[in-house]
Amino acid sequence: MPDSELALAHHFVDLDQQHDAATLGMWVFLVTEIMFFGGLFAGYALYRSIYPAAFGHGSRLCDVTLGAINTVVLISSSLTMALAVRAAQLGLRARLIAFLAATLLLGSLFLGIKFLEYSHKFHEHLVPGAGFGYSGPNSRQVQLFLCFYFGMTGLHALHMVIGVGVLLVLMVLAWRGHITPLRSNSVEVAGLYWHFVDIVWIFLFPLLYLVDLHK
Amino acid sequence: MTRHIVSPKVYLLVFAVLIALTAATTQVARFDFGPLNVVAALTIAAIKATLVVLFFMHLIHSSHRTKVVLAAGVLWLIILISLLLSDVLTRGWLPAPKAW
Amino acid sequence: MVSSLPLFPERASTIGADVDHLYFFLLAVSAVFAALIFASVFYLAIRYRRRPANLRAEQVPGSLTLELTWSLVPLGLMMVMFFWGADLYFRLARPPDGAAEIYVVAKQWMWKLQHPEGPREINELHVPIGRPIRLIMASEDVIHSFYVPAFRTKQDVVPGRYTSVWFQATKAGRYRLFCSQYCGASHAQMTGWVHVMQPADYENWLSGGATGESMPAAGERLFQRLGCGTCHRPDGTGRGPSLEGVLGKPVLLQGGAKVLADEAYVRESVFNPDARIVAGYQAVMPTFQGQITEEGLLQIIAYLKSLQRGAQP
Amino acid sequence: MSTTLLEPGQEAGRNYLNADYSIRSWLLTTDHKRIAILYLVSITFLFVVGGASAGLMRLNLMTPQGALTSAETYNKLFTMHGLIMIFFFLIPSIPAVLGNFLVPMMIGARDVAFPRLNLLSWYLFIAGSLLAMVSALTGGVDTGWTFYTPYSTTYSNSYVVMMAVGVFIAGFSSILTGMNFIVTIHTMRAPGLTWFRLPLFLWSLYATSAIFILGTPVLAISILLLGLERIFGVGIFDPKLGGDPLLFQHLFWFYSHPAVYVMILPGMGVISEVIPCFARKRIFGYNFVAFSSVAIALIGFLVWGHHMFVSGQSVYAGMVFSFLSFLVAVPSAIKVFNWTATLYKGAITYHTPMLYAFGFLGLFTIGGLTGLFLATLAVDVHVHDTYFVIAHFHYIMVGGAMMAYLGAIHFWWPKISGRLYPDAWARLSAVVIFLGFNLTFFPQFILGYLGMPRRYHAYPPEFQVLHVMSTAGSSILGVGYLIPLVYLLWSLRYGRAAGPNPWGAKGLEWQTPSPPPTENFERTPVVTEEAYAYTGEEASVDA
Ligand code: HEA
Ligand code: HEA
Ligand code: HEC
Ligand code: CUA
Ligand SMILES: [Cu+2]
Repeated sequence: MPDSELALAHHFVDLDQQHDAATLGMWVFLVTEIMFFGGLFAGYALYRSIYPAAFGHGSRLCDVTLGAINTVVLISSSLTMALAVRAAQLGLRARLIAFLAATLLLGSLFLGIKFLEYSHKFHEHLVPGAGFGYSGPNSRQVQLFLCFYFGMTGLHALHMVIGVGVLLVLMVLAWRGHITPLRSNSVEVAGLYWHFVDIVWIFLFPLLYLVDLHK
Repeated sequence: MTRHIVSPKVYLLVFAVLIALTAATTQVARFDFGPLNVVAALTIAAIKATLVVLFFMHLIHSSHRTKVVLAAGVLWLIILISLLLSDVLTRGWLPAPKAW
Repeated sequence: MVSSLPLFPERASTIGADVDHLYFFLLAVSAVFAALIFASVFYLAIRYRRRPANLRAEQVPGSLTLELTWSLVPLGLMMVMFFWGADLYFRLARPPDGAAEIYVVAKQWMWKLQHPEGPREINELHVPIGRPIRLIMASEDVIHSFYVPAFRTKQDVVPGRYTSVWFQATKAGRYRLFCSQYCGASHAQMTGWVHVMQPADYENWLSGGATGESMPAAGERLFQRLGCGTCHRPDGTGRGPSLEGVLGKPVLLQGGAKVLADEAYVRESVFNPDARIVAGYQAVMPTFQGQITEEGLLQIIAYLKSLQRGAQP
Repeated sequence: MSTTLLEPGQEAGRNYLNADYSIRSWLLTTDHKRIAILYLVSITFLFVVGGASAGLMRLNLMTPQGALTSAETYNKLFTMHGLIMIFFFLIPSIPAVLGNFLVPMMIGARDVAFPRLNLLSWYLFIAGSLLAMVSALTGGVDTGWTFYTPYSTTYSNSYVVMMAVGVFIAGFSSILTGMNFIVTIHTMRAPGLTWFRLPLFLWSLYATSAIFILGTPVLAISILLLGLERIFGVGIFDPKLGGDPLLFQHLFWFYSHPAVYVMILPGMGVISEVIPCFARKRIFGYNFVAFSSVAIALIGFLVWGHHMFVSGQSVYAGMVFSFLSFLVAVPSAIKVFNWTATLYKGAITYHTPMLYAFGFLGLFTIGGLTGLFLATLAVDVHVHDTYFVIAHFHYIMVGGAMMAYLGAIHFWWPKISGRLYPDAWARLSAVVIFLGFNLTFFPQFILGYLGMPRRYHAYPPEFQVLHVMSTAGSSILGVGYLIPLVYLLWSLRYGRAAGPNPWGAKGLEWQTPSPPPTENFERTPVVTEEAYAYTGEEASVDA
C-alpha cells in the first residue's frame, strides 16, 4: 500500500483534513491543560496575595541552583524535541531517533533532579502534614506554600512522566519505520505536548524558587 | 499540505535566547523592586513562553484558528485569576462600622 | 387546612420591607413577561395551526428592530433590578455606626450566642426592637449560615475568619432562626428562635438572666491568663504595643502600609502574628492558635473594645 | 398514510444497528451512532437511579419530622440525586447521546474526528459512574453535590474520595466529547456547509463544547485537590493553615456555573430544530440565535460568584458578579423571543416534539425569570439556599433541559431506531409530565420565599401543606416519565417503520435512511441551501 493510504484513517476525506484535525485536537487539549494547571495557579495567586511574607519564607526553602539547572535541562529538551519533529517531517529516521533519545534523556534527567529535590525536602521534614518540621515564622502558611510547591511540581512531574512514556512509544514506532513524512502527525502532536510542559515549568520556576531571592 | 519546515538555526537562536532569559530572571530576582518583583518575573516568563509557543510549537506558521484557540486558553486563565482576586483583594475595602 | 397554607413570610426588620418591595417589582416584571410569552405562544400556535385554510407557512425575514427591542427592553429592566438590588445589598453589608454587638459562634450543630453584657444563649437570641444589632460570627468547624427569614437576612459563618450581619427588628415576637448552609448530619436541627422584645423587656431580660460575667471581664481574665499583658502593657512599655484604643484606628505597619484595626485584624494578630508587623516592633509575638477558643478570642476582642471606650469593666 | 412506510418487522437495508449483532461489536465500536446508543442506555439507567432517590426524598418530606429516612440517609440521598442528575445524567444527556449521534450526520461526515477517543469517553463515563454507584452503595456521600470544604475535606465521614474520583473521571469523558465536537465541526463539514448554514443545534453544541474545554479542567483540579487534602489530611483549602474555604467555592463555581449552560444550551439547540420543523418556517433571526449561544457560553464564565453572595465574598465582587449575571440573561431572552416569533405565520402541527418545545418555552421562561430574582443581590440574600433556588433550577433543568431532551428523543427517535412511536401515548405523557412538574415545583417557590432552607430532612410544621403538594406532584411526574420508557421500548419491536424523513424535516440527517448506514452517507453530501429552508410543503406523517 502506498504511504498516503496507510496514513489516512477511514473517516477522513484526505490527509490535509486529518492533519488539521490532529493538530487542532492537540491545541484544544492543551487549552484544557492550561485550565487544569490554571486552578492551581489561581489558588497560588490568592494565597500569595494574602500571605506575601510566608510565600517568601517558603520560597527560600527551595533550592534555586537545582531549579535553575532543571530549567536549562528542560529548555534543552524542548530544543531537541523541536529538532526531532523537524527530522520526522523530513523523513530523517536516524536523526529522528537520535533526537527523540536526547529528549528522553534530558526529560529523565529533569525527573532525576526533581527526585533529588523531593528527597531533600523529605529529609528536612519540609513535607506538609503531620511530620512537618519547619518552625520559622509563619509556619502554617509556609506549609501552605509547600502544598503548592508539591502540588504544582508534582503535577508537572506527572506530565513529564507521561511525556517520557510517549517518547518511548514514538521511538519504537520510528525504529520500526512507522514514522514517515506523511505519518508524522504523532511526533508533531507529541512535540506540542512536550513544549507545553516546558512552558508550565517556565512559570513555575520564578513563582516557586525566586520569590525571595533578593533577601 | 502546509507544513512549515524551520531551519535548525532558528531553533538554536531561540534556544540561546531562552537560556539567556533564564539567567536574566534569576539575576533580576536578586534585586528588590517591591511589588514589581512579581511583574518582572512574570513578564520574563511570558516572553519565554511566547518564544516557545511561536517557534518550537510553530504557532507563527499556524492558522488563525489555532491562534484563537490558544488565545482563548490564556484569556480564560486570566479571567479565572482576575475575577478570583477581585473578591480576595477587595474584601477589606468595606470599612468596619464605628461601634466602640 | 387553608389557614395553614402560608403564602408570604412574616416581616420583622427594617430592611424587610425594602427587600419585599424589590421582590414585588421582580414579580411584576416577571409576570408581565411570562404572560406576554405564554399569550403569544398560545395565540400563535392556535392561529397558525396547520389546517386546510393554512397549509403553507409564509416565510418572514428577520428584523433588526425587533431584535434590538427585545434585547434592550429586558436589559433596561434588568439594570433597574441590578442597581436597586445592589443598593440594598450595600446597606445590608454596612451596619450603621453605633450598632449594638452580639457575638456568635457556630458549631456542629448549635448556635452559641453571647451578649457583651454577659448573658449567653444557645439556639435562642433575644434582641430589642428599634436598635441596630450587629452580629460578629465565627465558626468552630465547617461553614454554617445564620438565617432569619423574618429579617430577610442571611450570612455564612466561615471557619478561619469573622463574618458579620446586622438587622434592626421592628416587631415583637418569636421568629425562626435557621442554619441555611449545609453542615452535616444535623444541619436541619441547627435551628432556633429569635425573640424580639420591647426595649424595656429586653433590659429586664438582660439583667434578669445575667448571672455570668460580662464579656469584657471574661476577656480581661483570659488576657491575663495567657500572658498577653506581659508584653502589651497599657503604657506601651512592654515588648508589644499598647492595645488601648487600638481597635477602630489605623495602624502603621512595617513597610509603611496602613491597616484598619478591626476584629479580623486582631484575629490575625493573635493567630498569625507574623503576617503583619506593627511599625517599630519586632516579630516576637508567638501564635496562639490552638490555645484560644473562638469564644475566648471574641471575649478578648470585647475586652479590647472596652478599653477603647475607656470604661474599665 | 404515505406509502414509503415499511411494515413492522420488515427490515430496512444494512444499517448501523444490524451491521453486527455481537456484544463485542457494541463494546468495541467506534461508530458514533453506536456510542450514542451506549450512552443512551447508560444515562437512562442513571436517571432512574437519580429519580428514585428524588422519589424517596419527596416521600420523606411529606411529614415535618421527616419520618421516612434518618437525617444521614436523607443527606446521602440528595447528594446522590444531585450528583447523578447533574454529572451522570443531564450533562451527558443531549451532548453525548444526540450530539454523538447527530454531529457527524448533520455536517455530512462519516464519523467524529477521533472515534477511538469517543469510545474512550464512554468508558471513562462508565468508570466514573461505577465508582459513583459503588461509593453510594457502600455507604454513600453526604456532602451535597457542591462538595464544599472544609466539610468535604475534614468533617464528612462518608466516601467522599471515591465519589470525587468518579466525578473527576466523568469530567474527562466530557472533555473528550467536547474536543471531538470542536474538532469535528471545524474540520469535517461537508462541502458547501458554511458556518452560517449550520443547524443551530450544532452552534449550541459548539458553545457547549467550548465550556467543556475551558471549564471542566478547573473542576477536575479542584476535585483532585479536594481528594488529596482528604487523603493526606493537609492541603490548600484547610482553614487551619490559613486556607480560604471560599477558594474551593470559587473554583467549583468557575466550572459549575458554566456547567448549567452546558445543560441548557444543547436543549436550546434542540428547540431551534424542532420549532422550525413543525412550524414549517425558517427560524426567525438565525444569526441572533446562533450568536446568542456563543454569547451565553462566553459570558457564562464571568458570573460564577452569584452563587456566593452571602458566603463572605467581598461585597464589591458580589456587585460585579450580579451585574454580569444580568448580562448573561440577555442572550437567553433573545432566543425565547426568536422562537416565539418563528411561530408567526407558520403552518403548525402539534406532534409530540412540538408539545415538548412548547413546554420548554413556558417552563424555561419561568425558570430563567426566577434566575433574575437570584441574581438580584438583596433578594438572593433572603432566598439563597432555600427552596426558591431548588425551584429555580428544577424549572430550568427539569422543565427546560429535561423537556428538551425528551423532545429531542421523540424528534430523532425515528432516525435512531427506524421506528415510529404511538403519538397519542406520547402526547399524553407530555401533558402528564407538564402538569406533574408544575405541581411538584411551583409550591417550592412559595416555600423558598417563606424561608424553607434546602437540604433539610425535617422542617417546621407550617411548611407541610406545600411540601405535600410537591410530593403529590412528583409522583405524577414519576409516572409521566415511565410512560415514554414503555412505549419507546415497545416501538422498537412493534412500531411502524419510519422511513428516512417522517417529519418532512430539513437537515442532512434526514436525507439518509433510518436507521442510517454505518458510514452515514453513500457519498459525501453537498450543501446548497441555508438551514431550515422550509417551503411549507414538506410532507410528514399525519399528526
Ligand atoms: C440549566 C441550568 C441553569 C440555567 C440555564 C440557569 C440560568 C440562570 N441562573 Fe441558575 N442555577 C442553576 C441552574 C441554572 N441556572 C442551579 C443548578 C443552581 C443552584 C446550584 C446549587 O446551589 O445547588 C442555580 C442557582 C442560581 C443562582 C444562585 C442562587 C443561590 O444559590 O443563592 C443564581 C444567582 O444569580 C442564578 C441565576 C441564574 C440566571 C440569571 C440565569 C439566566 O441564564 C436565565 C436567563 C433566562 C431568562 C431571563 C428567561 C428568558 C427571558 C425572557 C423571557 C425575557 C424577559 C426577560 C426580562 C424582562 C428580564 N442561578
Ligand atoms: C438534572 C437534574 C435534576 C433532575 C432531573 C431532578 C429531578 C427531580 N428532583 Fe432534583 N435536584 C437536582 C437536580 C435534578 N433534580 C440538584 C442538582 C439538586 C441539589 C442537590 C444538593 O442539594 O446537593 C436537587 C435537589 C432536589 C431537592 C431538594 C433536596 C433538598 O435540598 O433537601 C428536591 C426536593 O424536592 C428534588 C426533587 C426532584 C424531583 C421530585 C425530581 C423529579 O423530576 C424526578 C422524577 C423522576 C423519577 C421519579 C424517576 C422516573 C420514575 C421511575 C423510575 C419510577 C420509580 C419512581 C419512584 C420509586 C418514586 N431535587
Ligand atoms: C512575647 C510578647 C507578646 C505576647 C505574649 C503577646 N503579644 Fe501581641 N504583640 C507583640 C508584639 C511585639 C506586637 C507587635 C508586632 C506584631 O505586630 O507582631 C504585637 C501585636 C499585637 C497586636 C496588634 C497591635 C497593633 O497595635 O496593631 C494585637 C491585637 C495583639 N498583639 C494581641 C495580643 C493578644 C490578644 C495576646 C494574648 C493572647 C498577645 N498579643 C500576646 C508581642 C506579644
Ligand atoms: Cu449549620 Cu447547617
Ligand atoms: Cu449560576
